Amino acid sequence: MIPLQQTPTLAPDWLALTPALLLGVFALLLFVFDSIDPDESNDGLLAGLATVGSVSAAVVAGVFLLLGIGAGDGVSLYGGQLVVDGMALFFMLIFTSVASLVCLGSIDYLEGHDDIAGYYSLVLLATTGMAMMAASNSLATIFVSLELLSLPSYGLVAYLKNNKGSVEAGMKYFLVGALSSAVFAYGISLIYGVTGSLLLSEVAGALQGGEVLTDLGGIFGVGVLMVAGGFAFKTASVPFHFWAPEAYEGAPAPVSAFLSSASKAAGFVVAFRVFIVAFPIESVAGTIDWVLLFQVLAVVTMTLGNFAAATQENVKRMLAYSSVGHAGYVLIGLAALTGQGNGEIVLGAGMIHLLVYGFMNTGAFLFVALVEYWGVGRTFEDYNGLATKAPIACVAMTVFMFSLAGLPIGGGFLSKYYLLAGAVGAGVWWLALVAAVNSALSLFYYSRVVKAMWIEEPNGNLDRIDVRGYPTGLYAAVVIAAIATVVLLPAIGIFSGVAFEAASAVLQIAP
Amino acid sequence: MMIEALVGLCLVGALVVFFAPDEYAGKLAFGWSLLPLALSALMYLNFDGRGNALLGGSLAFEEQFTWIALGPYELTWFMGLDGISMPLVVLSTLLTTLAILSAWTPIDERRNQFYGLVLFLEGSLIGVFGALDFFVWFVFWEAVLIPMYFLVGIWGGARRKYAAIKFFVYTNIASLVLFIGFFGLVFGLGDSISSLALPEIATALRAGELGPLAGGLIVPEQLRLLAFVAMFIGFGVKVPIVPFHTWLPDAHVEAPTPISVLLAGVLLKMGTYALLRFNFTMLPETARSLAVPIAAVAVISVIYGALLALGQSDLKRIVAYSSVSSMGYVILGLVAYTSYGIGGATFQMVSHGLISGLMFACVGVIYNVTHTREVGDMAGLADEMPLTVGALVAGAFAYAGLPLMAGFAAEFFIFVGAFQSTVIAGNGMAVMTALAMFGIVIVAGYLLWAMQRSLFGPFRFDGDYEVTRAARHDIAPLVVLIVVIIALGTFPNDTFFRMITDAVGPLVDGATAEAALGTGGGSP
Amino acid sequence: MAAESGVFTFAPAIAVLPFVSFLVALFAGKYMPKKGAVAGIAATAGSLLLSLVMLAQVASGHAHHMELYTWVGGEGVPFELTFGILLDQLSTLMLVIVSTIAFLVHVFSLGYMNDEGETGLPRYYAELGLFSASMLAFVFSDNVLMAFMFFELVGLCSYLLIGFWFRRPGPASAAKKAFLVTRFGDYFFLIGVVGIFATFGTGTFGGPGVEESFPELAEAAIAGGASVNTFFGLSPRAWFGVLGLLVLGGVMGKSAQFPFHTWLPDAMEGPTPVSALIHAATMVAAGVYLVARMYGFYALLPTVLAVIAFVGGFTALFAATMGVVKDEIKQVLAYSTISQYGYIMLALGGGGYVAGVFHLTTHAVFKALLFLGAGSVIIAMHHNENMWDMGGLKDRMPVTYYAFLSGSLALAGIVPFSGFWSKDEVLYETLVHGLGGSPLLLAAYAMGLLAVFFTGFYTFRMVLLTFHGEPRTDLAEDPEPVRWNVKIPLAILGVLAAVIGVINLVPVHALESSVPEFLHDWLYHGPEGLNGEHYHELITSPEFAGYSAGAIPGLGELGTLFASAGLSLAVALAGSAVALALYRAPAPEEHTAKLGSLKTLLYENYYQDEYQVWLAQDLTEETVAKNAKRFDDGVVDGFVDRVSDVSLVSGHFLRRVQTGIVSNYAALITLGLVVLLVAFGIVGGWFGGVFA
Amino acid sequence: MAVPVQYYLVLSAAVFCIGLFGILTRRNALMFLMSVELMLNAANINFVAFSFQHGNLTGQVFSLFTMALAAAEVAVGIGIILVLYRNFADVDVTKATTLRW
Repeated sequence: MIPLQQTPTLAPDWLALTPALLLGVFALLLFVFDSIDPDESNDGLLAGLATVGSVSAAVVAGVFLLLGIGAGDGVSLYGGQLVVDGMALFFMLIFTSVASLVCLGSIDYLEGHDDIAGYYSLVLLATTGMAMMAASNSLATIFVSLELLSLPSYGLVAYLKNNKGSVEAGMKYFLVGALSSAVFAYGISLIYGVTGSLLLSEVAGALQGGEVLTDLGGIFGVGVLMVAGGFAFKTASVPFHFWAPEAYEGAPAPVSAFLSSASKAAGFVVAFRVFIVAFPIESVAGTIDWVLLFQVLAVVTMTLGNFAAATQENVKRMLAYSSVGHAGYVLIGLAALTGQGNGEIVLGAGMIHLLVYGFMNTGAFLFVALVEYWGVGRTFEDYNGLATKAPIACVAMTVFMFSLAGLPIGGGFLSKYYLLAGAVGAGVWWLALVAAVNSALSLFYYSRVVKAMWIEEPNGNLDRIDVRGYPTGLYAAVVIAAIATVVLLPAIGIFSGVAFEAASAVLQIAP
Repeated sequence: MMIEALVGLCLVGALVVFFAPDEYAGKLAFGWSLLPLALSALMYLNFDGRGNALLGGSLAFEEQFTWIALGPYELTWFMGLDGISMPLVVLSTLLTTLAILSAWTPIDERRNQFYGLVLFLEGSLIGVFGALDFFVWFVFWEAVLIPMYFLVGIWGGARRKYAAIKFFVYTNIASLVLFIGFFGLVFGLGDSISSLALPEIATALRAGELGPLAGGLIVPEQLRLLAFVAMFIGFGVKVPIVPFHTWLPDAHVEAPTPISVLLAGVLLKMGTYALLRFNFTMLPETARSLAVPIAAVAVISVIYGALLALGQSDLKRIVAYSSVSSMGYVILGLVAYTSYGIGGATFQMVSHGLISGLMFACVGVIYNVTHTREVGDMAGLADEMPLTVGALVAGAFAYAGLPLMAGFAAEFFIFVGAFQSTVIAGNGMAVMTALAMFGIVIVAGYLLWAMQRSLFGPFRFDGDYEVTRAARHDIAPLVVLIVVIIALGTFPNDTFFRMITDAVGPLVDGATAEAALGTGGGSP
Repeated sequence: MAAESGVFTFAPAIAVLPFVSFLVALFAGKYMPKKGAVAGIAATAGSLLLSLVMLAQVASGHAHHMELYTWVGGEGVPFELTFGILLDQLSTLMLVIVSTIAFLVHVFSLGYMNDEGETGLPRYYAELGLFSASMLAFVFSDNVLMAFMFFELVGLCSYLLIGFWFRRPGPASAAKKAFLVTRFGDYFFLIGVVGIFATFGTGTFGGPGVEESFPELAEAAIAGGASVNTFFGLSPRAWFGVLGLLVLGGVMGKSAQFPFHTWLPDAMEGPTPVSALIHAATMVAAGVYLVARMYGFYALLPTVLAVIAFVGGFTALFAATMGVVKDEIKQVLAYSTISQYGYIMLALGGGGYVAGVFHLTTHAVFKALLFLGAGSVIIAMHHNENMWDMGGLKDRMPVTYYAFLSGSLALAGIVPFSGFWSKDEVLYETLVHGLGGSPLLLAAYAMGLLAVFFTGFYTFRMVLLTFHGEPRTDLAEDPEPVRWNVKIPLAILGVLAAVIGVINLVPVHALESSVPEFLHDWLYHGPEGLNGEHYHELITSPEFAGYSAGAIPGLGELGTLFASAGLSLAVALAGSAVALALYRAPAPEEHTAKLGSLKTLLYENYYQDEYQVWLAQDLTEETVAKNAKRFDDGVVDGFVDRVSDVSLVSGHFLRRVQTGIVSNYAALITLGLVVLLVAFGIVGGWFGGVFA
Repeated sequence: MAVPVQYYLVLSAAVFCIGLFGILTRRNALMFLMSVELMLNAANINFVAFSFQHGNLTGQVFSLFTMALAAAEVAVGIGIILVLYRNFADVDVTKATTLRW
């Protein structure tokens, strides 16, 4: 997609934030509705409202993106606290589309639970937080919006109040999250101490020449590491990943989808922005070589995630670990910014992977939600012969699995191979090789699901499907996600162009 | 749009068949597969390509337009055929049709899914041979794995799950490795290329545009070597070359016969085809400098594979290992860099495809009846199923390189081409060739051995099935294959070899003129 | 040449006709009377006629060469590979021989197969037709590649026909053995062919209108007149020697020369007409024919010639000794066949081109005759081949007896039967060239001469045991009568065997020069570069083979000639006499016991099969292959499986990090952070100036 | 100025470490929560001190954000601890280990 020549401007700048604003407004609307009419008769309405909200936000974000609003340096708001550029809109699109799918899928999943409105408003608020994160251009706004994402997420994970797993997951997520945010805040304070500002651009400016680093290098380094820790928590990267398997497994499946896809992406967008804009590698390399840092994190993360996933018995937990593994892949986007090769390929590849991942991973978790809805069971054995009962959903799941594994049936193929190519281009062969080994291993465990569904014989636990029937909302969500995943293979060009534009803009590389 | 139409036909057919009612699926799939077959035949008759697709030849049925902008590089939808790929496309369509026919008897459950996947496989295969842009090619290359996984995993034999996952992961690793190797080259080329179109890359590489990678971290020489080795291993797994061959016997033995036919007939050729297109076309100097190890690998594959075949007692395993052996000849021919060598290698791809297909089909027909493939479990089948046995004997002798059959033609070309090659100083290639040629003795050995034990002698069958004659639609593919094999062996030039050598020419002329002139020799 | 090339345009039909009969028999055989025999007879008759026409054409001085079609060509390849027909004195002669015997064998088969009510006759006649086609095509091949191809095809037919009775284990195994042993020889042959093309860029034998043929190129290269690319830095002569020996591998395989002779006796498992056609007269002759065909090449290479001669002489003797003790009539004939081809090799190696071809011709006739005779006996004996169960058949089947006797006399080399003339010339040529200064040839000659004795012995032992004395079984008392279709071929061949010698009465010519040496003149007037005269020059020119004709001291050429003739005749008579003495009795008993341990050695054929079976089976298959399999499953494949096991196990351990206790997580997070801090602190050198 | 900024830094670091220690040693969810508060306050100390040193108000404003946020966090946290108690009849964070490996 080639952006228009002269970027169209919006009458008041703040309109550029429309997606985020829409989300917030709809969240509040939900509260209003709920307080006006607190009985559970109108679940559908609430769900619909939430879906409409997220979808509309998605549409707006997409339109802005394709119109090329904020192409280049982007629309800067509130003294540069927020900036709406290509990258921001691109990620808003990811968040909102994931949120839409989740809302759609949750309709059936939450049958018979109370306080539906709370659920959806939390989802929308979290999405708002993500949108703000995507646009944040200052450590302050980043911190606030990050917490705006975190706090609802805690609630969402623990949403099933009477389900031990859900509560335990919420507890762990919360505690680890609290710890991480404390670390994050402390790190910010140190960076502020060294540079005297929270605006990313000013931070970078203060680091120029690097005389501050000569005597305060240590403090700054510690700060950077702690900030990185905060992001590692959001992206579920080692060593801050420990919450992820539990939270994804224990949480309601749609929430797992939401967190593992959108929340992860949110963590990455700020990581990209902060490290590239605020800590330009050429000026901080001497003090803290964060490229090396992310290389280490990438290797450890993807290896741990994939190897641990390989031997799981529980599909949902397998997906949880694999999500950790994918965090490792995307970290290549930062780990390969060695200055050699062209950074916009790796960075853009990371963004594209997150986009595709948003659909395929969400779809996969929603399929798990579907199975949980049926109450068939959670282990691979329980999935045996599922294709005989639910072929369409199983085709979709097969698409998700193979696309996650990097086979050319969905966009995951291209994005993963973009990442590998980028790593090679940056001269980190070994990183690409590690990724390759992991990817092959992931093919093994993803295909276990496919094998169970298509190859194995049913073992008599499938008749429950007939009991509960085929839920429309979940099916719709799963199928849409599958179609999107497949379409993103040939149609990736629409977004890849934008992504590379945005990446190069962030990297200050003239496109 | 011919190639697109071909691929499209297959994929649409796949969908149609996939959702067709189970009982008609077989006939429908067969009927549908006749369309791509006819189309490819039409293309073959109207083939007007000249020269090598990657080296500035004029393509047949060319089609190119931008697909994706990958940062600095353009991914284009780029399809076209030259004398090397055209025969392989025909091979794919023909073998698929015959495989579908031979699947009627053995496949008795979930037929619509089976035939749908087969047609999907056909489409991907044609895509592999037709694509001339790296990413398009790679998409099809990987797409082939998906149907194979199901076809082996669902309809396979006892250890099908193990075989399927082994094939799946093994070849996937290979793909990743070759991808990394190839992109090392791409980034090494830097700005000298603007797209991932293979011709552009090949031209740039041969023009010596390759620069250092990652700011001098890896100098061009190392880069060439690394990339070559990575791609060689990556493709070698598919071929397969020793020691990366162990997925093959399992996959072959467990796969249902029609799939074995396609696996041996076409899928292995993907590896050698890619080797020819990438390693030996793009990095000729490196290939020459590595001629000794490569030729050694070829010889080892030939002899070791043949010995392994000799050691087996399962008919399918025998044929499977003999494929390893035959593919070794292809490698030998490729590294020779003479028109007879590379041309013969390409011709061998086609002929081995047909012959191994025939062999597997025959074994399959026998298996349908006896439900065993163990040589020891049967004897004297010739009396009970004369036609099948006749076809098997014909196939065996074709395998053993009987003149006027395709196998002999291909192998003789390879031998002549390799023998006169000068890529190894002091006529080393002549020695390698002589060694590899001993394969023709061993192959005759194990095939005749197996036939004598299982087909001849007094009739004996340990098994509680009634041995009956095979159905017509089981025999038909065998007959067709035999006819084609003899036609290719008797008129190699008029069928494929002329177009092959025409496409191979640019590869060798620049390479060793004097070898191509048949005067390449050691002594001054 | 355009004028009479009209006739030559029919030349391909010589091979095409039998091929058509092959197709007819294969697809329509079971609907036809005689199950396709008729088609075969008609086709071979046609071939015979055409061959005779071609012979006449060539006789009228028009050797002919024609390109059939280009197998591989075009600008894409450095050199073309073509199919063509070369009709010269040698090939037309051979064509006539082959088609004649093929025709007769087809007729004979009517009696041997049809009347015996065999099943699978269409297959039989199809394979017979295919064989005739391939053999004839091999004979008129104009280049070594085409020759190789049909060489292989006749091998296939031999495999199929030996295994015709595939239901019995014997034939199936024998067929496999025959193919494998010859294949082993063909392996070298193929390398030779490849080498010839790589060296000369052409494989044509020459002939009218052929601008360059490899024998000529080789000649020129050794003479220094042309440059071809030799390999491994060898001199042209040495490298050509290597090529010659490689091709010789195929020759020795097909012509059952030591050590590749082991397949032929087993091949007797096939139907007797097949043995007559393939394993006596024609296919086995293909090997030596090839040597004659490219004699212009071999004549350049004295060492190779010496090897040929020595192998031939040794094989002649070696096989003859084994024939002495055999009990089955066909076994005796098999070993005699091996032995006789040894003679032909001896002749060619000894520089006796004409002699070799001569013996090839006569042997084809009388050996075919003997096999057919044996076949007729076997019919009579209801497929009992043991001579000790026969006896006294003389009076009960006179036609067979007299025909067989004529053949036997020829085989034993008794004047004036054909075998005498040819064998005598063979020995004579070898002798004179040996005396010319080649002790190796003399040794070969000695062995050949000694073999004559054994030949005479086993021949008459066979005759006596089969036809003379008292019938030793009821079957022999009252044998099954044979019909015309058996007798006629026997009669024809019987006469031929007696008189065919006239085509080259060398000694007589020496006395009375008005008596012509037809064959000699015939072969000497071949086309440029393909005639005996040229070969003789090469043989004798010191630049090439460098043979020179010597004579027994004090006897002179003529004396030597007659001395040699007399000697061989005397030896043959001696051998025959011993046989008569031992087995003339009405009820002869086995004298083999007298041989003591030697007997077992001979019965076991010097344990030749044993070590070859050991090589093929015990060593290659049982040991090497099985161990390769073990290695592949255990090590190569095992490694792959280990890798996956290891990764899964390590996965199991990594899982355990996730203990489920959140405090541990906090601890691990802290630990990780601290580790990173310390590591990067050291890298970044923070601890230097933090609180400066 | 009276007190050099390094001292504040040391103080905050100490407070941070105390909080961290608490997290690592205490099993009671509430204590866990308080320790987190300590760590956040350590950050606040820094912000205020640095803002004083740099002479701009950014840090002080940020510290307000942090406090508000801490409060919100506690609110959510208490809620979660509540349901934790309901389900596991305990606020010991190490007791809930149904999800692991």
